[in-house]
Amino acid sequence: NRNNSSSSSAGATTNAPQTVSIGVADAASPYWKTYQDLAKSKYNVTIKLVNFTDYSQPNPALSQGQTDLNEFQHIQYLANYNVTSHDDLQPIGATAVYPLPLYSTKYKAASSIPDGSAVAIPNDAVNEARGLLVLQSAKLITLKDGGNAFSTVSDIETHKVDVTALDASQTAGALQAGSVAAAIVNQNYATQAKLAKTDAIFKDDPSSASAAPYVNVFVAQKKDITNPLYLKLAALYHTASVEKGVETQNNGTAVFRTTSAADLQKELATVESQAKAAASK
Amino acid sequence: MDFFLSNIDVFVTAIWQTLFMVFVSMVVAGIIGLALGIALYITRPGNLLSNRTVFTVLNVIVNIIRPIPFVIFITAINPLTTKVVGTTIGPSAAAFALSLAASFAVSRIVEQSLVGIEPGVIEAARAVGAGPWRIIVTILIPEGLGPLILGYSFIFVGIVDMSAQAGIIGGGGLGDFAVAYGSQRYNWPVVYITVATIVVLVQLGQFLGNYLARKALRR
Amino acid sequence: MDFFLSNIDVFVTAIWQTLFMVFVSMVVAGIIGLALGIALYITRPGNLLSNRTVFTVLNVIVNIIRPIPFVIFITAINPLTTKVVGTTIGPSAAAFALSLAASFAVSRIVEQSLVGIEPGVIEAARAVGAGPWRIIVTILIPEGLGPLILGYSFIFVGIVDMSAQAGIIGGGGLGDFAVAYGSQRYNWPVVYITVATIVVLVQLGQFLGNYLARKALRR
Amino acid sequence: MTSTSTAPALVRLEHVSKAYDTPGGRRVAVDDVSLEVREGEILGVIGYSGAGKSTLVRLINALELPTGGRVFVGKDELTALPERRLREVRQGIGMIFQQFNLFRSRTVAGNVGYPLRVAGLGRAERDARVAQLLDFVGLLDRAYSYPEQLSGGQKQRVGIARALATNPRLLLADEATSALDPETTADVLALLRRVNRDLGVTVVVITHEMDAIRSIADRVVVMDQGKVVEEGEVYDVFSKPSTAAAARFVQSVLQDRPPKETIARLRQSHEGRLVTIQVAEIKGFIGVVSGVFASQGVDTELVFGGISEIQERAIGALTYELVGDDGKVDAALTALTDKGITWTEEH
Amino acid sequence: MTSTSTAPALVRLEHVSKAYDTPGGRRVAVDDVSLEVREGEILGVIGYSGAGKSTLVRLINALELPTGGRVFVGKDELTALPERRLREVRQGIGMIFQQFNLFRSRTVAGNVGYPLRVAGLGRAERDARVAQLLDFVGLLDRAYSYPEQLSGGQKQRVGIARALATNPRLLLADEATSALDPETTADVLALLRRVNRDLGVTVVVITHEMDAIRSIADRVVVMDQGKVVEEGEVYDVFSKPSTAAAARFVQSVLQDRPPKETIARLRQSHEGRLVTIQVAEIKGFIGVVSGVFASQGVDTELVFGGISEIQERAIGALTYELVGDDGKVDAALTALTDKGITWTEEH
Ligand SMILES: Nc1ncnc2c1ncn2[C@@H]1O[C@H](COP(=O)(O)OP(=O)(O)OP(=O)(O)O)[C@@H](O)[C@H]1O
Ligand SMILES: Nc1ncnc2c1ncn2[C@@H]1O[C@H](COP(=O)(O)OP(=O)(O)OP(=O)(O)O)[C@@H](O)[C@H]1O
Ligand SMILES: [Mg+2]
Ligand SMILES: [Mg+2]
Repeated sequence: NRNNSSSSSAGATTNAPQTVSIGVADAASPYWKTYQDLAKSKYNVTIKLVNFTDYSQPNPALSQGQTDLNEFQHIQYLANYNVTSHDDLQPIGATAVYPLPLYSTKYKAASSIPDGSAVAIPNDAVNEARGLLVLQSAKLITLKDGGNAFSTVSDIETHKVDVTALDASQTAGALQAGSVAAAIVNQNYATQAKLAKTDAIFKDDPSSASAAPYVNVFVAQKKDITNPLYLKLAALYHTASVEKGVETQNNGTAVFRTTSAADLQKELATVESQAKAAASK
Repeated sequence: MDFFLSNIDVFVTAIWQTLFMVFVSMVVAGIIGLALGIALYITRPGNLLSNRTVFTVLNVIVNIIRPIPFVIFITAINPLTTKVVGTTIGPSAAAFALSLAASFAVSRIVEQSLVGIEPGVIEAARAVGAGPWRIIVTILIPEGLGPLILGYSFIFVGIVDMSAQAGIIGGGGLGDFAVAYGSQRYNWPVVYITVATIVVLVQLGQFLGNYLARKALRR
Repeated sequence: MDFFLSNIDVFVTAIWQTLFMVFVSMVVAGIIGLALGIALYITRPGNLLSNRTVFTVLNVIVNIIRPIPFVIFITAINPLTTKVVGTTIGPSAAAFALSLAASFAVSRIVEQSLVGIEPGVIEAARAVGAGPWRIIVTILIPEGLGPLILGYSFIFVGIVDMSAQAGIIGGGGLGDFAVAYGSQRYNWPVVYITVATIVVLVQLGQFLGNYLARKALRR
Repeated sequence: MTSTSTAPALVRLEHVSKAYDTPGGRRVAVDDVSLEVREGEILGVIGYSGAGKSTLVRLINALELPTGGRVFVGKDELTALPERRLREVRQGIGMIFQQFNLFRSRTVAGNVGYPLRVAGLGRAERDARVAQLLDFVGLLDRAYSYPEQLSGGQKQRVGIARALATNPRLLLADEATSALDPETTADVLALLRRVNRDLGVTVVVITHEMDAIRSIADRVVVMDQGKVVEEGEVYDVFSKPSTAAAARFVQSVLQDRPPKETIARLRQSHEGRLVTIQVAEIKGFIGVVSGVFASQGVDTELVFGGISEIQERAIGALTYELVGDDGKVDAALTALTDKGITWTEEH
Repeated sequence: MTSTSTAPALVRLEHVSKAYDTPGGRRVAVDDVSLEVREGEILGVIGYSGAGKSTLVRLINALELPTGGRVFVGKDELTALPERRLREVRQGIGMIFQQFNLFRSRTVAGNVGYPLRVAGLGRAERDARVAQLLDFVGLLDRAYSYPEQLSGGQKQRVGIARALATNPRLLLADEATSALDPETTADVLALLRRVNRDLGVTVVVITHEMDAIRSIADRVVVMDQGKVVEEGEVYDVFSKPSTAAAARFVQSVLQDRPPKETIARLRQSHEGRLVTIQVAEIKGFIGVVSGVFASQGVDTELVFGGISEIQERAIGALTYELVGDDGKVDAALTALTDKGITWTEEH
């Protein structure tokens, strides 16, 4: 793997066969197949996907050069990682922003959810704070100091509903089993759980500026931010066939972003300084 | 550290959740697993109520359920969980899932503990006219008590370990806390403190187990 | 179903990954766990090389490591994994982590299997001048073989189950496949097929174990 | 005692066989045995190691099911009863195991009290009975010891107390005194005799200690290679064993015949002919014998042998040195034979 | 045999004690025992159940460490040796366990071959020796059976073969024949005698079968409540036991004194006085006795008793019915006493 990594960074100019490994958390999504085929035919690059079920793993693996790139997180998560682990991974390409909707099969609006009902949110660091912010916008809870990208359930100040954090893949199931009145469901799970689009009763606005930290990105080691092959591979994501796959996956809710690498890196720096400030508070 | 302190209430709750889940599972799985394990043991060919059919069926059932990954198991039993607990999320639901899953593991441990019992003592009990039920309660369990207690200590640790996966369905607990507030946030002090707490909990359990086993084995 | 068929190559790879991880872990953990379990057994107060200090130290170590949630354990041993396997991700790294984690579980199972051995036979071996090492190899293991084999079958299932968590570090395998391609996608046919495959694998292992145990116990 | 000879059978075995399938082939432990144990008798079972004695008694309480034949206890055909009926039958049968089979998880008192619990006795009654039994076997002070803290003989005594606990009507004693010193053995045998006489308990004793048979059994069964080769009143079997196996057993207990080496040694200090005379039930037997020799002018000296009692009848053999003219000695011996007295000359 | 009386000690116990701590308090199993086992002798150990016999022999091969005192085997002080040196010593000691302690995971052949493996013998040699031993104990056809497929006596024979396997120089036999029929017992005892005589193996036999002591032991030690209460040449202990415990043991084997019930019965058929005369080592003993009575005109009839041999010397007691004038009888008895003959009148 280490060898692959160095050879790929060196030989970006030629069409000699190469292997690039990408750490992901959703290797099962069909669009990755499309992506792999494309990389092969266009650049003669074999994409090796390394699927991690735990978010804590892909960044260290990338940092140690065990993968060449990864694509599973948004800037917000990356910033948190860099700060807490004293690392310096960098985004090299944007993919999309996924709205994080609140679903309910029983109630038509957030306001009609009865007091004291149970609401599920994802429990992983990537989605928990964001889910809480969504609930706050929906006026179901308020967070200490208005909340931030690092809020946890213990930062809930007042609440109209009882919030339970579950594995991201379980919130849809909990909703369908009737265990909760409403649930924050990541779009990919919502699609797979066949939740109706109309059941999304509230979501944050993916196109707003406040959504900037939630742009998902391809991430590389700092030394690779100019690697042309990696940049090409990041761009490859926005091929129509891949985007179509992603849309199917997310029921058409993904908002694609093509923010430049430099802008992404700037955004990262901003969020990182916020994170440092939050941590030292 | 600050982060840990600011979440100390969650941590305390997590301790209670773990204690709750582990306690419930130990009791429920302890009983169901004991029954199932004894059934496996006595129906084993050549034993007290040897019955190849029942043995094979039980054996296959245990073998089907045990290897199902816990994440999937939890989801698969959702309908049952709803019926029994009323909800599929939270510590109670997690305790239910844990109890069921652990029952099958316990059954194997029980079976294994009983297998070493000298057939002669069972014969002595049969000779005085004791029925299978009485033999189970008054002979099998006491005679296998040493290994049984060590086996339950083993399962205790296993359940604590499994309870770390309770977070999947919002069961909380220390394991989930260590992951959600610790490793996923790359916050190692939280991980250390939490793991240390788990370890202390387990040590207490295991020491109790060892102590009881020593009493039972009288050495 | 189409989805499954289109990912059949991943599925086949997953089978191999599981077989690889389980095989490696069974061998490695089997050996390390056996050694550790025997050490626990013989140093237990009153036994062959009874030594309270060594026993307590081993006991505490095992108790510290066993309850660490696997997610955290995997991360914590990363430096070691890098040294030994050269990488911290993928099936080899997962197999390494599994092997280590399982070793501690195996040690308890081994200890528990040996505890039931009649002290008289160990005495008979001592009486002919056999040393501790020889007694371990020629008496303890053969005399405890029945429970040991059942214990290893138990651990086999446990390792298969644990290997489902290999996905944490990109280790793949059937468990990960069932979750990533199945339950997380609410694709139940994939879950069924995969779990069925796991079950078949486990049944084969357990049947082998039962068969061997029956041979060892002669009943 | 003779009353038992006409008593109805409490246990009846009809063509019973028990074979074990082993990797090395089928091994017949009990081979077509038909046998009765009469109500109220003490039946001794003897035979070489591996003859099938333990297997035989295990068939009587159905711990083992025969591979052929039928077993009756009282009116019940065990071989036709379902397991739960068997349990009732077993409650009326006490068993002392050759290997003791004590419950390791129970104290001495717990072991002895177990059959009482199974029989449903209340705590107080149980404790009283246990104390009484432990007192009898001399282990009252060990009531709270565990089996592994006992000596071999102590374990055996616990097994005895346990078997007697419920006052069974049939007692199967498999080598019940093998680990006991002579005095304790005598006590246990006396107890068996007593429960037999006073409570009418039928007893089957397996033993290789012929002394035990001699002192308490009414009838004896000799087993060899799974078969019953001889069966009869103890006195008859002892005085006139009809099979080689029985003869050797009898010899071991009476020890009235000098072994070869003894004869060789006797020869060195005694010049006369050495003749062993079997003790017969003749009034004034020794007087008769002495008279015969005296009338022929043969000098006698008793050099070996003994007289003891079986079922209250004298039995034994005496070895005499006969000094005198060869013709006279022969004449005297012929005279003995005429009187129905058996003798053998030691060469 | 007498040569052993001056032979050096192979085993020496100096004020050895062994106590067990039990929840019920400290229990002294062996209590300040000082004892020697001489090179080349057969030492019998007798005593009641629980007297401490098994514990004593377990101290000799250091399976148990004494709580007080010192144990020597040869030149080695076991109580001061490290475990690995103990192992070497143990290789020279064979032990037959009271409870057999067979390896359940090994076949009969595997059990017997185990000490040979430990001793480092090669496969071929081992197989040959195992076959030879199994042949001796009559279990050649059971070589591939497992312990649980054997009868009690068969198990014991496996234990015997295992203990003899390595031709140890010291053999500790804890109730080695308790589960054996008389013939097998005799064979085993003869074998012990043979290894003792031919190979110079020193043997310690614990047994409650006094017959075994009588037929093979040179010296005997009597234990009672953890203490050695009597020790001496077998003939001496048998003919003049000095403690009550020893006397009861001796009685059990010689059975030359009629028990009370027998006397009661004898009274019914015999009108004369009943006197038991102890056999003494007097040339023509019986002749002397007869002569005394004849000279007083007292008629005698032998009614009970026996003469047997211990260490090649006659021993026993004879019960006579004495018919005649009371004065004459008394005179005759006084005459016997004068000649150093011991007698007791049965009342
Ligand atoms: N582990 C133990 N704990 C407590 N007491 C014990 C232990 N082992 C033996 N004893 C006691 O020590 C005494 C001596 O036991 P030992 O086995 O030496 O007797 P023994 O003379 O061999 O008797 P037996 O003829 O019945 O075999 C007995 O009273 C026994 O109960
Ligand atoms: N489970 C078994 N499998 C195979 N053979 C067996 C089994 N149990 C007993 N036997 C054999 O059956 C025969 C009779 O055994 P049993 O125990 O009845 O003998 P026994 O007369 O009681 O001998 P002992 O006096 O030595 O106790 C023996 O040869 C024994 O080896
Ligand atoms: Mg037997
Ligand atoms: Mg003993």
